[in-house]
Formats: sequence, structure tokens, C-alpha cells
Amino acid sequence: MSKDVLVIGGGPAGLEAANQLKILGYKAYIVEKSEKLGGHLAKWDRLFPESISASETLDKLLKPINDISVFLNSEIVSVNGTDGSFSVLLSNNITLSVSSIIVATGFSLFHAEKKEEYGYGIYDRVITSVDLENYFKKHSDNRIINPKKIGFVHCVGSRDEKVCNRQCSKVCCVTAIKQACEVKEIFPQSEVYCFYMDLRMYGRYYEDLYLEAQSKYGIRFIRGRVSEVSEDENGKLVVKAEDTLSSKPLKVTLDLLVLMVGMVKNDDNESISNLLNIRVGEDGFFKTANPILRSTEGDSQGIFFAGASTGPKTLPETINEAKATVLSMHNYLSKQV
Amino acid sequence: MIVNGKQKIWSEYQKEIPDDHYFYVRSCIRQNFFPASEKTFLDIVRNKLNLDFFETEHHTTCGGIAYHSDTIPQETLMTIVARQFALMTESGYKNYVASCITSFGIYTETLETWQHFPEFEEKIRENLWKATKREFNKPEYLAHASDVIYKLRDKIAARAKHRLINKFTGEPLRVVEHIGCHYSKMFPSKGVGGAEYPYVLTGMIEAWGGEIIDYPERRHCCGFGFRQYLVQANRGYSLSNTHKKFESMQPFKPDMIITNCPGCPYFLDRWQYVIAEMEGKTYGENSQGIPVFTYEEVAGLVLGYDPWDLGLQVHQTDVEPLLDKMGIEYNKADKYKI
Amino acid sequence: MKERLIFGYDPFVLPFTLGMVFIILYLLVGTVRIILALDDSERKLILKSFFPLKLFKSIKDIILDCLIHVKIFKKNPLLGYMHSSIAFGWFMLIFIGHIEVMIYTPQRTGVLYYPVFFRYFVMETHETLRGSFFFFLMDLSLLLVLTGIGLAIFKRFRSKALGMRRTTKLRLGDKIALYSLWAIFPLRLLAESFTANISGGSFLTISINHLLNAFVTNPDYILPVWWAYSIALGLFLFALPFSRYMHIPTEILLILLRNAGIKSSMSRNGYAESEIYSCSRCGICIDDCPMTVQKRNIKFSSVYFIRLLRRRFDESINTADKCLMCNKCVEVCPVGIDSTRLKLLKRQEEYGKSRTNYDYLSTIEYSKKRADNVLYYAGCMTHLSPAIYKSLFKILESAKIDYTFLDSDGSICCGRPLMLSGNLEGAKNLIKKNRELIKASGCDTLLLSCPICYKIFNEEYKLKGIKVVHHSVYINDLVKSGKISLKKSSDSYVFHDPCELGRGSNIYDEPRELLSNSGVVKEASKERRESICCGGSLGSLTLSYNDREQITKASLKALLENDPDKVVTACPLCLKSFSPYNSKPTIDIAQIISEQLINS
Amino acid sequence: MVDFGYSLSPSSRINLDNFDQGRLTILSKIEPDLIKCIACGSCAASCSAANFTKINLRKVILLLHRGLDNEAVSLIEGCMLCGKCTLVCPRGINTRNLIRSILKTYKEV
Repeated sequence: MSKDVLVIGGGPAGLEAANQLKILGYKAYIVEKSEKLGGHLAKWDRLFPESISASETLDKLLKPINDISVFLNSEIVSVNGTDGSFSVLLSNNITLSVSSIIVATGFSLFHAEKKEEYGYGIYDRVITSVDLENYFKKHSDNRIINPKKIGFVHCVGSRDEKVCNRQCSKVCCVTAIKQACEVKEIFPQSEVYCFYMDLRMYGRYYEDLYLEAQSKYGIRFIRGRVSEVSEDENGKLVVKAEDTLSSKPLKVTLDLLVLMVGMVKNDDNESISNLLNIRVGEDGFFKTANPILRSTEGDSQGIFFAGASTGPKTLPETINEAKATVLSMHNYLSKQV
Repeated sequence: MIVNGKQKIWSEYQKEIPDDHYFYVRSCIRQNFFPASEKTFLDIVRNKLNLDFFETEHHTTCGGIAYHSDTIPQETLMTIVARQFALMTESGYKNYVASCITSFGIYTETLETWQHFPEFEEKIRENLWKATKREFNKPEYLAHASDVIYKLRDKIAARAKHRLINKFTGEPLRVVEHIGCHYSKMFPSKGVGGAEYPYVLTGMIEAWGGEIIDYPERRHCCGFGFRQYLVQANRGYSLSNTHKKFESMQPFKPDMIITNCPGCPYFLDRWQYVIAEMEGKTYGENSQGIPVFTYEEVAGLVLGYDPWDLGLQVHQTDVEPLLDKMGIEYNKADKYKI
Repeated sequence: MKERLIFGYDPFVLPFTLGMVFIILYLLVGTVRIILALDDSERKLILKSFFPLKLFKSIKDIILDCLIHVKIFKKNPLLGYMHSSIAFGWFMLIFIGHIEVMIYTPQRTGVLYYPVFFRYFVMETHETLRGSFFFFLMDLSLLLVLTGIGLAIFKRFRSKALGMRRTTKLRLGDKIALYSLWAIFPLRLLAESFTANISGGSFLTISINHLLNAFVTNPDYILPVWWAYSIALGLFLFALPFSRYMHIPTEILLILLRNAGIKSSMSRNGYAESEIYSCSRCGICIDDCPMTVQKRNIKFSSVYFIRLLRRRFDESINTADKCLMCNKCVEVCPVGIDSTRLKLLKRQEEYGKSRTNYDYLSTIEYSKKRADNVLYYAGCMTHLSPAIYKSLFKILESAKIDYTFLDSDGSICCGRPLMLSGNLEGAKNLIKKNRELIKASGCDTLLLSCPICYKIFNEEYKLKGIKVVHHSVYINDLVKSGKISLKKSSDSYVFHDPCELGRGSNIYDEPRELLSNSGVVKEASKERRESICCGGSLGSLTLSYNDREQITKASLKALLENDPDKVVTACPLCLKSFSPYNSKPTIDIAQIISEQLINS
Repeated sequence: MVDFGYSLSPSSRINLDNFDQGRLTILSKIEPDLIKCIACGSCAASCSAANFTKINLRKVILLLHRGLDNEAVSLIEGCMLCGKCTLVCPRGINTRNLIRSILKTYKEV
């Protein structure tokens, strides 16, 4: 019974899973399709709710990886065998024979261009939450020049059947509020508006962050989805929404608009599910064996899930799930002889 | 404004428009509003570009106005549409082109409905047979007349006598494009350039030398809105819509407006007069209005037709300022010839 | 006996005399100003008050309050002794001084300075019995005062010993007056001792005189000491109006006016002025103000409010708005200043004009069936704690008493909160409408479970022929008249006196009597008239949520002193304030009783 | 000016661009907790006067932040200052004094 395990995806879930595998004495292989490890975490500056540094967090995840074999810029081409012995062919022509596979492929960020009415990539001062995080890291972005009025649009590409994503991405509300506060730190004179449909402050300290956003930073909250964005003669952004709490249409001219892009399924989920002979749900994320009791297991033997590959999750949830995944995989393999 | 961003979107919304052999149907209200536009269209495609556009005096209204004014049910509407298709089939055409945006919308809506509810189509075929003993094939290609001009824009540009250039400054004319709501708002994939940033008119303007300006209320309805205009009690809303658009476009100092819908040019033109009378406010240079045109009229001007043959004298907002900018010769007296 | 100086004058009397003249004029002008600010009806009251009976009461009060200071004795004996020894002793000195003048030098009667410096001008042998008697009395009084002064000086440094945690800060005027006051009597002792061998003296002065003669033989030293004594007096008198010690003369006027039945009608003028000047800034109210659990809120206690008023500073409105109106400071004030009323008046002057209108009230009509004898009005707050009226109804039903629930589907507020906010005009609208509805019901008893409502229904509504009663009293009567019977539980309770019920309406015993039928009633460390506000009071307009929280906790601490099983109150607002912070259950009295009912 | 028997209908749209925050700033100084409102509506739901009037404090706070001062003030007409809303406010806003301060700041007598 081989102790080799394949981890698909080098994001937080994959890294944590690999670490746990190592601790339990397994040999983990990480296959990462991009050119570096870290996934979306690498794009972030600080993490909600206690604004812990993303890079430090990533370093901690990467540290134990050094002696684990990682294949970058590579994907799986074919998988043969089932039940505790798979031979996997990678795009770099390496073949691995492993006893089980952990799918930690995560999620993709919604392409803001698809919400054409918001004009991302068309209006100069419309950016995404990712662009903003990048600005927080690099402190430079030619679209952000001392803005006086800033808007945040929640649920861009989430809870929106028109762009084929019905799910809530879970993290955007609190991220928006985190970023709103951070932006206010940098531009204390600015007026900041959040356009939300619901504020889903479900996690520990999230509500506190919300309260701080109100009372300390004076962020203005407008309940209503932005309907359309356009440029006025000075290149400022004219934003329209309904202020649903007063049931009146509302218009405001802004210098910067931040789109909170949601978590969507990866385009290659379909092909991976075919290779591994597992299923994807209606939302395009992978289907688990049992959503409550076996949420880390795939419905074909030896296949496991960790992280956002089975739907939007926060980082702590992802890390915890990676641990749980390895444990249930360990239990599974111990039964095989 | 990042132009290649728009181009990216345009590239995603390209619809197939046949080059030739169309069954052409006119619009009810354009006959009265801008009668010369359809005449010009046919003259351009038939005589200037030698293409095959067939039309028959037997076609009727598409029923759109009645439908959108809630006076006839969808089933009746579809039967009328089916009859038009029957006429096309009988005269051996496969490409259907409508002069009216509302009709275009109605036809698209009908075809889409039939696609999702085939049983509905069957019922309509039945109705039509009972009523007229006619049968029909669905058109292979459905186009709006502005799609055709868009397709031919470069051919027209090649034959241009005038370009959309301000001869006094040498600058491109600043053009506001207004798309009829029923062109692509309901079915974005059915319009050139989609719903948010339609390209059909922009393409013509670019080809003919003008410069398109985008303004906050660009997407806004012209104000016709059927019942909004037709019922006098609501007419204030119709007017307010148009007013909102003009307030929003004024800072961009447009030289002209180009439209692809029967109602829009009418209301953008007439309401400017009403606002001037009611509020004493005008939106063009030296307290004149902003001239409003149909795309056929603009094409006509570019190809060197006589303004008065294009029926520009029936516009309520004077077009002379634009003609002067384009350097078009015209005889003042002829404006009032019968 | 004979005068040492025939012309009975020496320049050293000037400082005192001028001071005396100044203060007399000042007081006259002040009194006239106050009288003028009163309206005719009030002036009539004053005239009436000069009839013997009332006058006698006033004199009694003056003696008890201004000389003996009984109230302060109650607060703390030592503190009381300090005040009365100084006040009474000094009074005796002046009083006997005048008698001496009248007896020995009648021709000098009415000369301002004569009684004060009598010993300097008059030589008298103390051999005669009469003489020695007076000498003795004078020395005795002087000794009395000196002990008081001694205590006063001691209090400056250790106020706790005299039962005061916090005292007020002194300003320049106070300091001059205070130190000169301290100086006066030792100097008098010194001066009189110097002259004791010439003018005679008694056990105190004579003995010191012998002591002095031992090393001071030169009589030239005498005069400067008399000068010093006179200057001390002069300084004190001049500083008086600009110091807290102005209360000494003003309080007399205050008592006269109060006994005449006059109340303040403006926050600064008329009667209010006499109250303001009667404030000795003793600071007793500081410790008792619930807000002062937080040091930073000391500035909002009544003593400082009155000081702001006295100096006509605008900030006074902020303090007025902050106040909980729990009335505790009024209860403990030794001078009996109704500062709560002053704050209310201040609010009225600021917001008196109603900025909102109540026309909609006119459309409301009495929709219930004609009421049975008992009409119950829950009021706004009780609607947030339905357990209260549910329990009350259970009790009424068990007592077979029919009742009608006036505001079962929402109330028009009783008007008390609006009144407390200073909007008297607005409150009148609500009172008018509620009165209509109650009259329309045809009830003979109006039953209330909210002390806030109770107070205003009781005091402002003037419901002739209708008995207004708070449920704690009403239920107690039911028990006493045997209409309901209760089984005793093993629980122990502490009863929180709601401000509006206790200090506000003087109901302390009935609730306790009632509770004792169902369990053991334990004492709180502060209760009855000293009970600490729950912090929720509608009296305060601007007190923040967090400040209130601190008060609630302090109040609870006092209640839980003797570790009761349950905290019982009789006010929906107190209930709401305590519940979140109370480690023990907080329960309305009606609920307690309803659980102990024996159903016959 | 000609009368055509119809006229421009006033827009109901909130335009945050021309919103003078002067008085709101004053108000926020008096009651800083104002901005802590989460629009839960407890105040409006518990209001005694709401049985008889259009009072809705939740909406008042909102409208003040949208610059619709008159409409806002009209929605506290007839408040009896009973203080129920203060008791139920989950964010601990001193609504009672807030109402008083709004009337004072926005309604001259």
C-alpha cells in the first residue's frame, strides 16, 4: 500500500494538506497549474478580521513545504486505476502512482468585465477588490489618485443568476468593510460608500469590524445593488442604485469604484471531475459524498477535497478543512491493506 | 474611457448579417414621422449598392404598439408576426429585415419564445392557417435595417461625398448615438455590440469620420414608452425622460444625435422644442437645439443626398447648423417646397 | 464700670464697620431684587406668612437649620457639631454682645461696631456676679466657636472623617472668606485676652492674659491685635458675597420664602436666586449623585450646576440635560434646595416652545366598552414588559375584580417623559387627551404599574373622583383586605425603590409590606430615600448608554449588599435597566405576588 | 411659457452630489452614535406614537444621510419622547435625545 498522495492545487488548502500529510508520514506531491504556490492568498495584503499580514501567513504555510515535491506549471492529463492506487500522468510527462488524491483546486475570481454595466476595463476609475489589495501592497496604481469619494460594490458576480453564479461568496462583505476602513486610513478626507444587498457579518469579530467601520471610519452604507455606472464629462463615475431602505433611486458621482469580485468555480472543474470520476454540483463546484457527514470526501473511493474546491470558504475554514481532509484520508488508507 | 475595453466587448457581440437578398418590412409610425428615411434606405441599398431588397404592400403592422400598449394579447401578436413570415416565405426570401426597432424586438421575442415553447409555435401555425390558410418558415436571419447599414458602412464611406467632420475646425463631429430600447436590451446577443455598449450606430459614425461621445444617461430610454406618451396624464413622464437625457448630454457639447428607432428621433426632436417652449431651455450652441437624425438620414447626408429630399424639413429642431458644419450646400427656399 | 475711651471710637473699627455696612447694603439690594422678581400672588403669600403661627414655624426652622443644623447632624454628628458650634457660638457672641451694650452703655446701642469690640471700649470689673456671668458666657461661646473652627480646619485636610468622600473645590472668593473666618476667632481670643487685665474676662481670656503678661508686658501690642481682628472681620464681610459663605445670611430669607409656600418659577431669578445663594457648596450632593460613580461626571452634580447658574453661565443647560432627576440631591441637601426643579425650569426655558405638534391626538377616541370600576393603564414602558400586566391581571382575576385595559393596543404616553424633557406645552396635549379617555371610561380607580405614569397622573391630571393608585399599593390593599391570599416562599428579596415611586411619590412601606407576605425582605446598603437610581431614568436626556451602565451596576451593588435571592422592583424601566447586568433575577413585584397566589 | 397640459414631473431620485451635510455634521456632534444605526427598525416598530402617526426614526436617520431633511423631519412629527425606542435600540443609540436634537437642529421655531 503506497504512502504517496497527490495534492492538486498549491493554494492554502493544498499547502496545509501537504504539511499535514508530511506530519503523518505520507509522501505528498503538489501539482500546481500556475507558476507559483500560494494561490489567491499571494495576491492579498492583509486578512480580515484582525488584519493579519497575508504574506506572513503564506510564509508560515510554505515553510514546511521545502522538502515536498512540487510540480509548477503542470496539470493532470490522465488518471488510471481506482480504490487506493492511481497512476496519474502530468502535463510534464511525469507519471505518479499514488494511493489517493486530494482535490484542493480552490476557486477562481469572478471576471468583473462580465458585469458590463459596471464598466470594469472600460471606465478608468473602476477597479476590483484584487486591484485594491495590490495597491495596498505596492502603494501605486495610476487609477487611484487621491480619490475624494469612493464606492464599494458588494456581490459582484455573486448572488447573480445573470452571470450564472447564484451562490454567496461569503467573504466579500467583510472584505469590503476591511478594505473600506483601510482605504479610509490612507485617504482620511474621503467619503466612502458601501453598496450592499445584505451585510453578512456572520463570523467572529466581523460585526465588530462593521461597527468600527461605522463609528470610527464613518463609512456610509447604502442598501441596494448598483445598476449601472457611467462616466461624466470629467471622467468621474456616475453610479446609480436604488436606496432600497428609502425605496428611492439614488445617484452619486465617485472618483473610484471598487468591485468586490466573488468566488466562482474553476473552468477546469468539469474536466477534472471527468478525470477523477467525481461530480460537480449545479454551481460548478465539486460535489461531496455527503454535505454534512463526509464533506471532505469525493463520491469515488480515494478522492478527497480540501478548501474552496467544494464552494466558497474563508481562509480559517479552508485551513481547518485541509486538516480534516488529511485525517479522513488517513482513516481511509489505514483501512486499505 | 478605455476604448479597447469596449472593443473587447464588441468583439464578443458580433451577429451574423447576410450581405444580400432581404425581405424588407416597413414601420407603421416612421411612415408618418420620417417618411423619407425608409425611402432613402431602399434607394441606398437598391440603387447605390445594387442589392436585392424585396418588399410587399401586403405586410401590415407587427402589432407591437398594440401589444406594448396592452391592447392585444401575445397570441394575437404572434399570429400577425406569423403572417409577415408567411409573406416572406411566399416571396421566397430567408432573410428578414425590419425597419422598426419595436418590430425587430417583437420578431426576436417571438422567435425566442417559439424556440423555448415549440407547442406555442404549433398553436400559432394553427391560428394562422385557420385565419388565412397560410403557412410559413421562420426566417433564417433576422436583421434590423440599422444592422444592414452597419454592415454596409464601409461601402457607404467609400462613396462618401461628405464626412462627419466639422469643416470650420477640422475636428470630427461630436455625435450622440441613441439605440432603441427594443434593439438589444431584451436580447443582448441579438444586437451588434450587445446591450450595454451597442456598436451598431457607433460603427457607422466611426466609419464616416465622426466621434462618438458616451454620457451618463446614454442607456436611458428616449421617453416614448408607449403608454407613457400615448396617455396624456403620463406624458409628463415621457417628457421628463427626454429632459433627463439632454441635461446629461449637454456638458459634452454634441453636434448631433443619431438614432435607430422610430420613436426615439421623434421624441428627442419634438421634446427639445417642447422643453424650449415650456422651460425656455435649449441644449445646442447659440440657443438652438441639437439636430436629431435617423441613421438613414445620416447615411443619406454622407452620400450627398439633398437634405430636403431626405425630409429633414419635417424635423422640429433645425438641422441647418449641422449641415453648415458638414459643409453641405442647400437651398433655403427648397426647405418649404411641397 | 466705665468706658476707657470717652468718645467710644478708634480707627481700628473701620475695616469691620465698612465691611458691615457693605454687606448690609448688599443684602438689602439682593432681598429687594428677589422680592421684585416675585409675582403678586407670591408677594401676597409672603404677607400671609407673617401671621404668628407661620412666623413661629419659620423662626423654629431658622433656629434648627441655621443655628443648630439638625439636618447635618443626621448626616454626620461630627459634621453637624462643626456647623452648629460655629453658627450657634457666633450667634451667641453677637447676641450677648448686644445685651452687654444695652445694659452697660445704653447710649451706644445701635453703634455697629460697639458690641463687637465691647471689651476694647468698656472696662468692667468681673467681680460683680452679673459681670462674671457675662464674661463666662462670652468665653464659653468663644470656646464653642473655636472648637468648631478647629474641626473645620481639620475637615479641610481629612473630610472623610466627617463623613464626606468628596468636597467642592474652593475659588478665590471662598478662600479669602474661609481663611479670614478661620482667623477671626483666634484673633478675637487674642485681642480680648490682651485687654482682659483692663476690661476683664473669664476662664479663657483671663488665663491666657496671665500667660501673655508673662512675656508681653508692653501694652502697645494691644492695638495691633484689635486691628488684626477687625481686619479679619472686614475681609470676611467683603468676601462674603463672592463666596459660598453667602449661604449664612441668605438661608434665612430662603426659609422665610419657602415657609410662605413659594416655589421657583424661573431657573435663575426670584425664589431661585435665594436658593442659589443659599447653596453653601458643602458638596454633600456630590457623593449622593448617581452619576458621580464616574469621576469625570462629578462636574454634573447639583452643587456645580447651581454654581453655573449663580454665575449665569450657559453650560448650565448641559448639566440640566444630563441630570437623571432622581431627586436624591434634593433629599440630602441640608439647605433644602430643590435643584431638580431648577434643572427642569432650565430645560423649559431652553425647549419650552414645542417644536412638534400633537394635532393627531384629537382624532383618537375612547373605543373600549364602558369601564368597570378599575381602569388599568399600562403606559409605554410596561408594554415592553408584558409579564408585569399579565401577572397583575392574574392577581385581579383571583381577587374577582373586573378591570378594563385602557391601552391594550398601544398608549398615548402619559406626558411625564415630555415634561421631563422640558416640553411642558407638549405634555399638556397628552395630559388633556388621556384625561378625556379616562373620564370617558367612567372608572373610579385608575390602576398603574409604572411609577413614571403614576407620578404625573397623581400630580398633574387632577382626576376628580378617580383614585389614582400604583399597583404595588393596590395589591398590598388586596392582601390586607383579604381579597387575595398568598403562600410564603423561602425566597429573600431586596426591594429597589424606583425614583418616581419613592422620592417621587413617597411610597416606601407598602411594597415592602406586600413583599413580606411572600418572603423575607432584605435591606440594601442604600434604600428608601437614599435608593440609587437604576440608571435608566427618563429624566436624563443626554446621558450616554455607557454612563447609564455604570450607574446601573453601582445601584445593583447596593441592592445585592445582603445577598438577596431576587431583586424586586415596581417599575418597568428599572426592570429593563437591571435585568441585563443583574446576576440575580430581577422581577416586578406583581410577578412575585402572582406566583404566590393561593387560588380559593 | 407655453402650457401643453402636461409638464416635467419632479424626479424622486436621491442625488448625493448636491447634499449639503452642514446640519448633519452639527447633529453628529450632538449625537455621534447616530451613524451606528443598522436600520433594524426596532425603533419604528416599538414607537408608541406610530399607532397614530407616520413616525419612523429608522427612516429619519436614513433620510438625513440622504439629504432629504424635510421629509425626514416630517417623520418625527408628534413624537411623545416616551423613550421606548431608546430601550429597544440594539446599538445603544440615545434615540430620545437624537429626536430632540433633530427637531432643534432642523426645525427653527
